[in-house]
Amino acid sequence: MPDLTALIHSAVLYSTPLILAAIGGLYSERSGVVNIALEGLMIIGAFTAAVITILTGNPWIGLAAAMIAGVLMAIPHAVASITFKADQVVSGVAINFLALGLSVYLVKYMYEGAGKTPTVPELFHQVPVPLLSEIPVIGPSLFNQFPTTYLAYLVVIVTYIVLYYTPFGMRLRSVGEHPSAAETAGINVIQMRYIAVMISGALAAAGGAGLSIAIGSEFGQTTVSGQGFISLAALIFGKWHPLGVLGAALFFGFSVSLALIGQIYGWTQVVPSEVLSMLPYVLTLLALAGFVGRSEAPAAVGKPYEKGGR
Amino acid sequence: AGCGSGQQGDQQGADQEAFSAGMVTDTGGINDESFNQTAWEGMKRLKEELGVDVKYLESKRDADYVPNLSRFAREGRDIIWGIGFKFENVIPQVAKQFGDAKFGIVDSNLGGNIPPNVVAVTFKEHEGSFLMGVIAGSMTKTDKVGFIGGISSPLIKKFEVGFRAGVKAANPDAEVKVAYAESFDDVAKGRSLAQNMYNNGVDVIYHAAGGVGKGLFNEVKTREKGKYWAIGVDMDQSSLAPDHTLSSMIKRVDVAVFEVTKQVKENKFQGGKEVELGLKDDGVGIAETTSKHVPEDVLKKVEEFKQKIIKGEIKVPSTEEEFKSFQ
Amino acid sequence: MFVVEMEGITKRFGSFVANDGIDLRVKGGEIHALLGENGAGKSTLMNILFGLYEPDEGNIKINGKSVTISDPNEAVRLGIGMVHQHFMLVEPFTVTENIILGKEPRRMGFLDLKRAEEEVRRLSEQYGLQVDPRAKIRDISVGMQQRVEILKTLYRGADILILDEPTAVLTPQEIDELIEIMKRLVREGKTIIFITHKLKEIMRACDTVTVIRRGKMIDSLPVSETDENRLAALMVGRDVSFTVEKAPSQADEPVLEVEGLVAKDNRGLEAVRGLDLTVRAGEIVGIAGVDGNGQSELLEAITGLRRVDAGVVRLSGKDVTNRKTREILRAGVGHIPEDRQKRGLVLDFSIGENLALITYYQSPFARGIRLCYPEIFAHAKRLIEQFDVRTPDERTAARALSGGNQQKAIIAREVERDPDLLIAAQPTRGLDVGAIEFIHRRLIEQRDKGKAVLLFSLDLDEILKLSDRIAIICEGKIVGWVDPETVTEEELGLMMAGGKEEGAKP
Amino acid sequence: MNLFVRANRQSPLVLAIVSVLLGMLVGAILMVLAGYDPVRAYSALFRTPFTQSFDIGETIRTISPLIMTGLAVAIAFRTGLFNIGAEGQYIIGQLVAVIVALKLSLPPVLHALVAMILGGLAGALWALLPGILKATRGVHEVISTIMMNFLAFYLSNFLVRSWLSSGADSTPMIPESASIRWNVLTDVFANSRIHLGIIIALLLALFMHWLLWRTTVGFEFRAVGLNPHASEYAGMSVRRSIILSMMISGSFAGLAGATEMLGTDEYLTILTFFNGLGFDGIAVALLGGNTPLGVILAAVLFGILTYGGGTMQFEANVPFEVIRVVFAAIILFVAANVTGWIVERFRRERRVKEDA
Ligand SMILES: Nc1ncnc2c1ncn2[C@@H]1O[C@H](COP(=O)(O)OP(=O)(O)OP(=O)(O)O)[C@@H](O)[C@H]1O
Ligand SMILES: Nc1ncnc2c1ncn2[C@@H]1O[C@H](COP(=O)(O)OP(=O)(O)OP(=O)(O)O)[C@@H](O)[C@H]1O
Ligand SMILES: [Mg+2]
Ligand SMILES: [Mg+2]
Repeated sequence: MPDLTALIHSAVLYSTPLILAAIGGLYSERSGVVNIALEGLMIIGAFTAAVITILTGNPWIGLAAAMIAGVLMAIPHAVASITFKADQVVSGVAINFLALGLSVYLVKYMYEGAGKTPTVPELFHQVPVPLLSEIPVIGPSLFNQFPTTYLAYLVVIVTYIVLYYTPFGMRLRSVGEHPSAAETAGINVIQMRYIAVMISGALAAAGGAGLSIAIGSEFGQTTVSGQGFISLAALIFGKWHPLGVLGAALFFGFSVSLALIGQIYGWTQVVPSEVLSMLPYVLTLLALAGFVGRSEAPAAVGKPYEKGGR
Repeated sequence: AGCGSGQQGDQQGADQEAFSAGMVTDTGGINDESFNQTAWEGMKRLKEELGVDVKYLESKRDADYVPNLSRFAREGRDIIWGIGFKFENVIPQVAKQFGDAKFGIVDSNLGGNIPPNVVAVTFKEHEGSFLMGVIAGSMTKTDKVGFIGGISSPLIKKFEVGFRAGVKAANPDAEVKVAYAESFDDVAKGRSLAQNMYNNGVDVIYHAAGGVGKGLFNEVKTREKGKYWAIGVDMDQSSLAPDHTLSSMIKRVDVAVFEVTKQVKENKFQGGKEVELGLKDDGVGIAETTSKHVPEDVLKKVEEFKQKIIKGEIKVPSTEEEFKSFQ
Repeated sequence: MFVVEMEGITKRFGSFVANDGIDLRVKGGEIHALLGENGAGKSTLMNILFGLYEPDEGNIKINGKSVTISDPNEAVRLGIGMVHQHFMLVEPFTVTENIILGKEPRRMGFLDLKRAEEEVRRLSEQYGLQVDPRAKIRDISVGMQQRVEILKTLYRGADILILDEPTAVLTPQEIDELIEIMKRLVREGKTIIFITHKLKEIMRACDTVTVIRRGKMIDSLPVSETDENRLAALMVGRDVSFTVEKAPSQADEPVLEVEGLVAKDNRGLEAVRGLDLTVRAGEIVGIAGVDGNGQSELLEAITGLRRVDAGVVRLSGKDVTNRKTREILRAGVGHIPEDRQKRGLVLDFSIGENLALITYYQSPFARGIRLCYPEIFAHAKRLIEQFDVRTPDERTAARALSGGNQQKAIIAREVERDPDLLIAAQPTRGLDVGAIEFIHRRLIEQRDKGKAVLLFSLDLDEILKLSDRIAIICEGKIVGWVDPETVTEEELGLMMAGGKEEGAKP
Repeated sequence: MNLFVRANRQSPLVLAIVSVLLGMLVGAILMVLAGYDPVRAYSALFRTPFTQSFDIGETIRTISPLIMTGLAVAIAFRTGLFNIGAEGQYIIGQLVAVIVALKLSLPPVLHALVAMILGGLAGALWALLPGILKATRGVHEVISTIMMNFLAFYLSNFLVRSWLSSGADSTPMIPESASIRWNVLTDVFANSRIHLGIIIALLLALFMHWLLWRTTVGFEFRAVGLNPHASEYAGMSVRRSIILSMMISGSFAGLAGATEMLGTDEYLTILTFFNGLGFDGIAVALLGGNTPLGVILAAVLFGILTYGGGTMQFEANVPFEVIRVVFAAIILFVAANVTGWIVERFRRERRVKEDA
């Protein structure tokens, strides 16, 4: 039998980037802006984190730079979909193209034609949280992690509080549900949406950074490889609620690590590894079809806001 | 502007006089810290030592192999390399189309049907891996060692089987945990696998997984020195974790590319044949840095096995079948 | 003393002039009616006053001072509050949350919901509004929602309240209550601008009335100096008759029979609970009831849009329970849905396509699966002519038509199919007298042709005027039948409320 | 300027062209910033796809799957569905095509035909599940198709390894009888890998036009896409439309995979990642305004940029990825109607001047 600590540990490891990106997506979509650009925002985060960490030798600076880059990359999405009222899905798809193209282009430019960065010399390390990490089983698995994971925990908690216990959160939700109502209540819908999309850029990029300077150690074309889309799935699966999103992301992380680690315990003798690899996706489909059913998106998500519109 | 240093000098294109060689990477790209990169080292040496006009093309998708090879062929390059077993299916196709051009492929023997204008270079990775197995088997304190593979294929299987045979030969009690990442570039997976293996009592891990292997080194670096070890592949990877790397299995793709191209230049092209390079030919071998952490007696044992293999006294298995009959 | 003076206000949308040099003067402490047909420009004018639109020309004075109102915040600062025609409430939020949105009481940066709830409760008591601060908007009645809207303005300290068509969705009792509330507000020193089409309400509640027609101000006069006929003429620009000519019904065989019908709403709660209903050929049956008592679910169950959990639906004797919508429509049902833009039309389709939305697959519009567009457009041309749908042509998108003309198109489509049973839900909601007249005539025409008509409406006038029999629906059951000739609005209202004190909770 | 402004107000084509030019300007700026020569790069990019018949052939080959995945995305869009799963349907199409090619022995022509049709059907089936989930359980098609993409990916790898080859990482070449390359084309285009896929792609575009605007089924698709409630009230079966539309969409993507397999690759390898044709299809559909003709034009543009981008890298040393940035910029400009906005600005300024 696999030991539970290891399994949970690796599940959390895998879900960290998903949690960050999906919570990022939550801000954006709660404000009414679809964010299919999570993939691109993660890419730009992973890229910036790797490059800046290589340059400065300090992963914290890398992480901060990634979050700034994420905000910058989110701005075109905001401008196109909020100010210019472009189709938000379309604009998101464009951002995905843009992020991948730009980052690989820059990598090639900076590293003499190479398709990926050199290995990042100074990575984040796993640090045990005093006391908490000594709790049996879950201690070492939840609290002996990368700083990005702790950031993810923090982000979930803060988001939950912000969303439901602060004026800002209430306004954010109102903007995503009924922007005209918010506008007549004196809330600047456009501004709220810009802020939300920018937050989503910063968080998704932080998730991406985790891939290149915490669990991974380089940036290349395939560093993010679809995790942004999985985050989006986690967001929908988690019903746009911070705790739901956390659960969904952990679920994905858990099934990915199950498939991977299963090999070490000889499961692949019985089940081919590809079949194990399919597990998370099959489980998700079953879950969606079976118990989760419809998830209600914020009412105004995907609709450009027209001032005075009906 | 900074672009591939090898490309700078030859922007004029291939003029008719100079001897020219082209190399097409697989989707791993030129700086894969693996065989594409090593092959390019060989090409650069050709340029420096023999003044060969060299150039590479990266492939974005598998569908790019044919146009990339054709492009070099139409340029009239004297030899065109397809680096990696992914070229297995396309090389014969293009070779047929451009009957006058010469091609080389690394890591595949094209199933034995090698066209007359193609040379196929393969390596006896299982022999080198056997020695890694000997080192791992001798160094383990827990009698548990690990192997991390990239995408499972007959090629990577050669590494695995050779390694297991080596472990068995050196330490029959040791158990080998095997896992495949099913990827050559997902560093995170490599790290997860390594972490779990180490947590399960494995203390030496060998990988044949390209970029995935970096995850192994990232993980081992964070662990207690002198207790947890990693073994690298393709080139000397000890720089990735100097205090934790026992050894690396070297695969001299650069030498192969260099030598074969040189032969073509000297009009000694041996088309239609497979060139298989093993321990005997120095096509595979042990990293020099091995002596840093591996004690004298183990090195001696390794050397003994190496000689036996070279002499043919030991036939290292390269498939599961052969492994079963390996004593 | 005027608290609001709007002078020469002009507002264009593209080349369309919605407000054309309008003057409006409102005295402090009065209820000032703003009257006009649909699309006359009333909402536009008020949106300008509330800072949602900027006027192209004209100026505004509040309490005698010239102001520019560039956004709603500015309006609120000037003491202006607005209750919009389309409610501006966030459905999943509570009453309190909706009220405080944008001006939240805080404690250390966090929401102070406790204080907010107390404040809401206090205001609600002060003006006799009786709302539950903790209820979710989606769980309360429309009338309650409206009070929440009023509370929102009061919470922000509004002295000038704009109520844009507040009565369109209310029961008679609720309207009475609203008028009471308005009067109370005025007593407390507020000023109210009240937009409506309903002349009766103006006569009952207002002090002054300003009439707008096609973007221009026509007249402004004290209510005491006018009457309903005069106002109607001012509004439409011609004389209108208020009564519908209607011969006694010649009711015949039952067309629709519903027995013991049970159906659930979207949340899985039983909304129709063992309902019986019969509609005969040649009669109009009106269903009266407070919004949310199972009307929508009933008509969806009849038309196959919602699962019937128990009971039977028969059409001309044939069992159609749980049949597909298409089958039921083909069996002779016409359906004018309650929300024309959401359910009645595909707004981005041409008017021609919309007129064939139900029959496109039948000859002559289709041969096999091949569509025949020339036939579709020819058919549309005929109907546009026949039903006087005002549209540039049959290829124009339905979106570009006015609300009334959109409704006419739907009616054309349904009536033209010559159904045995015509179901009409809120057929005239939000329309002006001209359009209403037209639609009413069509419904009676159907009846006189021997068709069965089932009318759902929240507008009791309409029910009383059109129906041959009235069924009162309450909590998913028909709780009684009345004769429109003898019943009074008050009796009807009481029955609709089902004996409850307030018809608020569903 | 006058002409430009006037033309612009009318034609979406002009809008698209201006957006394309603006997108390329962004690319040029990026090149200049990195010290590359944009003139040389673009001239390489646009010259090569046209000058040699080999390159023309390869360009057409690049274009044909883009048309198909573009149409796949577009037809789903028309029904209000976002088929982000073209990627997976493509994989399944190529998988089934290669299975038929390798495991059945049939006479020429017929073999290819069966392989292609079954590939298309497989794509349809792969889209069926998300369709059913959406129609019956309300599961958002974006998540379910993303999941299906990953499933297709692993399934393909599993079968290639365990059944279609003996543990190797690619299948053998398909037999001649299943190939859809056509000697005439191959000869005309100097041995390039152009194949009959382009004909299929164009036929699919015609089919889509016919289906959407000439049939009752298409009428339903469009109605459901624009207003599912009204469609349901009008007696249409929204579920049927969703499922059918997803299947047709999936079959287009599946055919893209099948034709690429039978014409371009002729063998299937272990996939290391998605090849992105499904995502490119999204971009193509958007740029093409979800109309068949628009999709063709957009695919031609993307195809030229993609294939020419390879040459550009070769001749001017500019990394290929700059082309992705150009794509992105074009999509953004089209979606945000930046051109229209600029034109509006011009007109307003002029009006102000004229007024003054
Ligand atoms: N945002 C807008 N864009 C274009 N036209 C508009 C807009 N808002 C209103 N209009 C048009 O201006 C006219 C006046 O509209 P308004 O809403 O003020 O009418 P109203 O008098 O309130 O009518 P109703 O009784 O139907 O509410 C209408 O013809 C309407 O279509
Ligand atoms: N989105 C739109 N696009 C184009 N034109 C529009 C649009 N909305 C409104 N209009 C124009 O504004 C006019 C009035 O629309 P509105 O819906 O306010 O009707 P209305 O004037 O209230 O008429 P009715 O009494 O029939 O409801 C329409 O005739 C139409 O030409
Ligand atoms: Mg109107
Ligand atoms: Mg109005």
